[in-house]
Amino acid sequence: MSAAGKGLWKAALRRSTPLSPSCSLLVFERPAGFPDAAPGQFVSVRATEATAPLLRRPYSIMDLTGSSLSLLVKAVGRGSAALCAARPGERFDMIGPLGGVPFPEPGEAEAVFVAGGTGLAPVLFAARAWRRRGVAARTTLLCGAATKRELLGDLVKTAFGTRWFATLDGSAGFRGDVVALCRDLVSRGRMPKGVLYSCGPRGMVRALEETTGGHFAAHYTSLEAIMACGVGACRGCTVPVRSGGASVLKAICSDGTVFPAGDILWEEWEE
Amino acid sequence: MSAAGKGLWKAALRRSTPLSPSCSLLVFERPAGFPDAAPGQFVSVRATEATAPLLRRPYSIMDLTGSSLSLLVKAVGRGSAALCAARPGERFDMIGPLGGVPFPEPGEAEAVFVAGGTGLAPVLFAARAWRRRGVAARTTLLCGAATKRELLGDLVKTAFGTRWFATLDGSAGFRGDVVALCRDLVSRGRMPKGVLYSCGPRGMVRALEETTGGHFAAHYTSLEAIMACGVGACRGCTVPVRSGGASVLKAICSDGTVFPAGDILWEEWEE
Amino acid sequence: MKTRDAAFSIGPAKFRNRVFLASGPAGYGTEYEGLIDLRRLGAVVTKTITFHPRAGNPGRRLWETEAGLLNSIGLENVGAERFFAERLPRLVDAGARPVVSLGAEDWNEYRSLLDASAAAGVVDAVELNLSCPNVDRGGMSIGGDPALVAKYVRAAREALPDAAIIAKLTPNTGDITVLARAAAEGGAHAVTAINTLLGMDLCGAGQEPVFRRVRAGLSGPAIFPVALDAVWRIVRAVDIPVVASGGVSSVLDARKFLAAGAAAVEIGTAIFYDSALPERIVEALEEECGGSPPKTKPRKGRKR
Amino acid sequence: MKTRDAAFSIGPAKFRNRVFLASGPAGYGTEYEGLIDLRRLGAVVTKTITFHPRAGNPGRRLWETEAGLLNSIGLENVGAERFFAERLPRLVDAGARPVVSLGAEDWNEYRSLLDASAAAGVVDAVELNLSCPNVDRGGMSIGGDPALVAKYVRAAREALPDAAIIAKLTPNTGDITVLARAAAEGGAHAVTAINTLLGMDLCGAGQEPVFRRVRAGLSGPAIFPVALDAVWRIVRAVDIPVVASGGVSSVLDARKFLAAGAAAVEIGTAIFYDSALPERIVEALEEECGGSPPKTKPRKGRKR
Ligand SMILES: Cc1cc2nc3c(=O)[nH]c(=O)nc-3n(C[C@H](O)[C@H](O)[C@H](O)COP(=O)(O)OP(=O)(O)OC[C@H]3O[C@@H](n4cnc5c(N)ncnc54)[C@H](O)[C@@H]3O)c2cc1C
Ligand SMILES: Cc1cc2nc3c(=O)[nH]c(=O)nc-3n(C[C@H](O)[C@H](O)[C@H](O)COP(=O)(O)OP(=O)(O)OC[C@H]3O[C@@H](n4cnc5c(N)ncnc54)[C@H](O)[C@@H]3O)c2cc1C
Ligand SMILES: Cc1cc2nc3c(=O)[nH]c(=O)nc-3n(C[C@H](O)[C@H](O)[C@H](O)COP(=O)(O)O)c2cc1C
Ligand SMILES: Cc1cc2nc3c(=O)[nH]c(=O)nc-3n(C[C@H](O)[C@H](O)[C@H](O)COP(=O)(O)O)c2cc1C
Ligand code: FES
Ligand code: FES
Repeated sequence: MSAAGKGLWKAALRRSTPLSPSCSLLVFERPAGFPDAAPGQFVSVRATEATAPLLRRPYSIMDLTGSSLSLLVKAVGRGSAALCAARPGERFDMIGPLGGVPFPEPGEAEAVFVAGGTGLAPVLFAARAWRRRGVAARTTLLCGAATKRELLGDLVKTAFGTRWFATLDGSAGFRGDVVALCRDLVSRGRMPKGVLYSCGPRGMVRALEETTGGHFAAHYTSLEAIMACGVGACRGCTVPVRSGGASVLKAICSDGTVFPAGDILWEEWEE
Repeated sequence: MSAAGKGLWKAALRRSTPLSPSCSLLVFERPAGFPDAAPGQFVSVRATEATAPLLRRPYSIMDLTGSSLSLLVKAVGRGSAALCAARPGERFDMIGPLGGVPFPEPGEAEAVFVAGGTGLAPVLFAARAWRRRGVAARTTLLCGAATKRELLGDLVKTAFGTRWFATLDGSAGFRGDVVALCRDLVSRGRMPKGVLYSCGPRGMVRALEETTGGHFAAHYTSLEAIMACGVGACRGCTVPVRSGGASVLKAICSDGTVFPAGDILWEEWEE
Repeated sequence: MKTRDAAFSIGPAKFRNRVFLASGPAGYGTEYEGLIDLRRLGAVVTKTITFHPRAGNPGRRLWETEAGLLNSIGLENVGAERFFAERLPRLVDAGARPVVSLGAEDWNEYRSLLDASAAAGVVDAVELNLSCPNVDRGGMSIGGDPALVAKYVRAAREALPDAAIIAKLTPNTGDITVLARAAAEGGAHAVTAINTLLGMDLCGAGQEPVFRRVRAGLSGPAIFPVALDAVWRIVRAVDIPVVASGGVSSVLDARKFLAAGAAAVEIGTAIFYDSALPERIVEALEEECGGSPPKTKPRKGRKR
Repeated sequence: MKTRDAAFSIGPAKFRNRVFLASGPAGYGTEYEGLIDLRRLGAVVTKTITFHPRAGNPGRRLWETEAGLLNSIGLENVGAERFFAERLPRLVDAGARPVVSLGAEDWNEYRSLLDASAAAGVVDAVELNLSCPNVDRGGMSIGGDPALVAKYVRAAREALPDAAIIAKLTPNTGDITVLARAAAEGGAHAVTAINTLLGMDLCGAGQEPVFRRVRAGLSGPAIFPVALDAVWRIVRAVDIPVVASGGVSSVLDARKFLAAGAAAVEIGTAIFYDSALPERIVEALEEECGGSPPKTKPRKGRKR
């Protein structure tokens, strides 16, 4: 799938809902003409008109309906803080939908989603979009956060068949990270063998692939990196992946964001 | 008078009142410990926490009571626009009171004030402060703006004995600028011979001095320039003034803001 | 109020107008389909190509600074063969007017690249990237030496006798006008100023260098005053046109470069956050004076 | 958690801590009474003085750019006589630890200034401003030539044998480590890097240069990556301490300079908008490790 159809938009914020101490759900009016998008695609938003922060900020599409475009934004720095502080009615300049390779559909297999933090956004979009289209009848979500307060439990109430939670401090669900939870479920025989879809911090995805990748029919992950252009031009967001016998640098923004987790050359991929 | 007593403050905005399409009256809580100030002194406000605009923005004190500090801010660029858009409760970092030489009191003479645009701020402070202290029994204000809508008539209703207005388009008062108005009043014998206090654009003050300076016992003007330190350290805000026979560079922020208008070497002073 | 035509020439090459996309941020141009109408622009300077394909630098490649961007891409590119076979035709098909940016690690690679460019038969304007800070050899080491600048330019003139040869200069030098003069003496039809400034940053708990190569290239609004100074002085030092690059982030910035005497303005980093800017500048210039720079003569200073 | 003393030395001079005010923005120091507690700082580097008083440049002197500040003050100063008679004593009375910045247009003026400094009898640390971009002679032209840098440093060592001699270097050169090496060879106890970058701007309807001298010096957050790069490389090129200057606008920036290997950090432009920053940095460093830089050894790159 190509990124054809991407454009430059002004999107008005319809509502902003704090979901946790650091995360907000931002629902924008879907701009007239904004194309349909697939799970794993993203938009890149200009958080302020100022020159610092300078670049747009990329956010996975968490949902796209006929009238709305939803993002899940965690305030980690100036750009995301500005977005989280925005008030309804404010209009943001964004480009999208970006991303050349979305999550492939699971076909007949069960879809297992593993999300760390705001990695929930593309995963939630996949579950919702596929349910709407009648694919992925059976879905399992593993969702992790540092603490119960950070866990976005309310957001995932309806979209998944089975839900497992993990918190680092054990304040809700499994005590540990989402990788340990996954390992635990696999070892206890409670994990279906379907297709794994993941999104989260690099270390999480790598550990997930290395410790439980073999259990699944396939493991697709949506990657993140600091981005400038978002369209494959600047070559700023590359990840080394196996291609044939060789190591090839792919642009996460346009050759991804989704890659088979087994193809990623983690050792070579430094932060 | 020295700038002793200046300090760094956090001042909370109490209310912001738009007075004209571009001007707002900003009333801050007077920070605890903020020293008394004299007309012509100013504060320098950090308009945003961002690095662009980088510098503080200097504003003449328009009034200072036991509990409040008022500024008259015209939105001309990023800094002033941010100040005018601020909401009650927001706290601003400011230094002050700055300025080593305020308007000298008129003694027995009548005080004639000429203000262009936001040059009204120090002039209004002088009229109010002196009235409160029982000096300057007789005051005249000449106040000019581009149009009637820009004229801050409501603000000056009470502080002055006599008031004259000028607008460039003639939509209120005298048609023309405040210098032409002053010349007109002088030529028609309707201008008292007291001490002239002015503040406004450079061209205005210069023309005022050159065309009507001779009429007055003295002419003091509060000057403006782009400033960095505001305390006389960086030497960024100098104005050439006559001192004895020589031309000397004075720092507007610390050797002023008030200078005898007749001492200023306008030819040498480029913008 | 289109008073005269926006079109102009650099050497033998004609351009629709004076607004170019800078080499690098624009990639091979067509990536911006849907965001930038390339047909509206004076030129698209393509990502610097080398004779052999290059993978670019490992590790992090982008980092924001205050009003600036550090990059350490390291000239990742598809190489001359694929560029001329696939990318350039696609760009031309999209209606863009290309300027081909050429780079090399050493003299031999450079000669091969010039030969390949000549063989491609379609190159009528090149920008010689003598100034990339992000590769080990070549780039900066060539670009900082006036004699080498002249030599590289001369070779390009010979290999591509019908093409406009534009030499892109580095600001990481004591006096950039020395390099501009060398380029002019080598026969350049124009110079581009400036490429990125050298800079670096640290990050993380361990305060490690952000980039594996430590140093990277600084672009964006932060460097605009430095670029304007370079353009102003080069315009007053040489008789060939100057293409301005560095920190343009508004129509006003573009106007300043033209007022300083630049023949054209390149937009780089700004397209990342304001992809509509190049077309806004085109429109603003068209409204004014057909995109031609003001007619004031270059002067040495403000008052004489 | 004060683990060890913040105090350190440069040559014969001792400093309370590693946070200095940069020359220029700080004036003669005492102007900041009520805003900055000078007694808390490692040093106040005073506004560069020349032997004769200087009026500085006519016309506009300050101009903001994106995250930066252009200045064309032109070394306005009261001259050596009044400085040593009035300003320096006042600064010492205020409890500050001065470093005296010296500048000159030519060799003769420089010799006179060194003699006056020696005669004053109180100068135990000087910073040689070999790099001011805002004067016609001297400054940059001296500072860009390694041989002159060494010569000027040597003369200062001889004239002020008991004082710490710190040479302040210009970034407007191809390779600043060449200048640093020259300073070290001349006997400098330390170097300061960097002074302002050269830049300019245009303004007004006529797009006239903002400054009469057209070029001015760029400071502020915009130049931080360039300064950090200079400091990083000089630390790895010479064995004498490096005092960092350029764009510090946060505690984190100061930490980065120290992590890069700087012995001390100067705060310049930031005191204009955040006068509490120098003391915040002092406190932050005290809390951590007594203000000493991290103990990591300088390395060439990130990974070896
Ligand atoms: C394709 C894609 C999809 C994303 N989807 C989401 C999402 O749905 N929800 C969400 O909250 N965030 C998402 N992110 C991450 C988000 O873009 C960053 O958190 C944001 O740009 C940070 O901007 P800031 O100005 O707040 O922080 P900054 O001050 O710029 O940075 C804060 C910290 O985050 C790091 N950082 C900044 N940008 C990135 C990045 N793109 N990747 C990794 N680290 C970064 C910085 O190095 C720094 O350590 C996504 C990123 C990508 C590339
Ligand atoms: C002592 C003093 C007292 C002042 N009192 C008032 C006041 O009471 N009310 C008020 O509205 N303004 C006052 N000003 C002017 C005010 O400081 C500027 O309008 C403000 O700094 C502009 O900031 P900005 O970011 O909005 O505009 P910018 O975008 O920085 O500038 C907009 C335009 O104004 C010019 N400019 C910026 N700062 C100054 C300055 N200080 N002097 C002259 N021109 C400048 C710029 O060159 C530019 O052309 C005063 C200035 C000084 C020095
Ligand atoms: C990500 C990136 C990649 C770049 N790649 C190149 C390049 O391949 N060749 C080149 O000549 N310049 C390259 N540059 C420099 C730009 O063309 C431009 O000269 C510089 O960024 C300054 O302009 P700007 O501030 O408008 O970006 C690159 C710049 C960036 C930001
Ligand atoms: C207004 C101003 C005046 C300056 N005057 C001097 C000076 O007299 N001598 C000097 O060595 N540096 C001078 N500098 C340079 C600063 O000391 C400092 O090296 C430079 O500004 C970079 O640091 P910063 O970004 O922290 O300001 C001046 C800088 C500014 C902004
Ligand atoms: S962000 Fe430019 S190639 Fe991906
Ligand atoms: S603003 Fe620094 S001396 Fe006046």
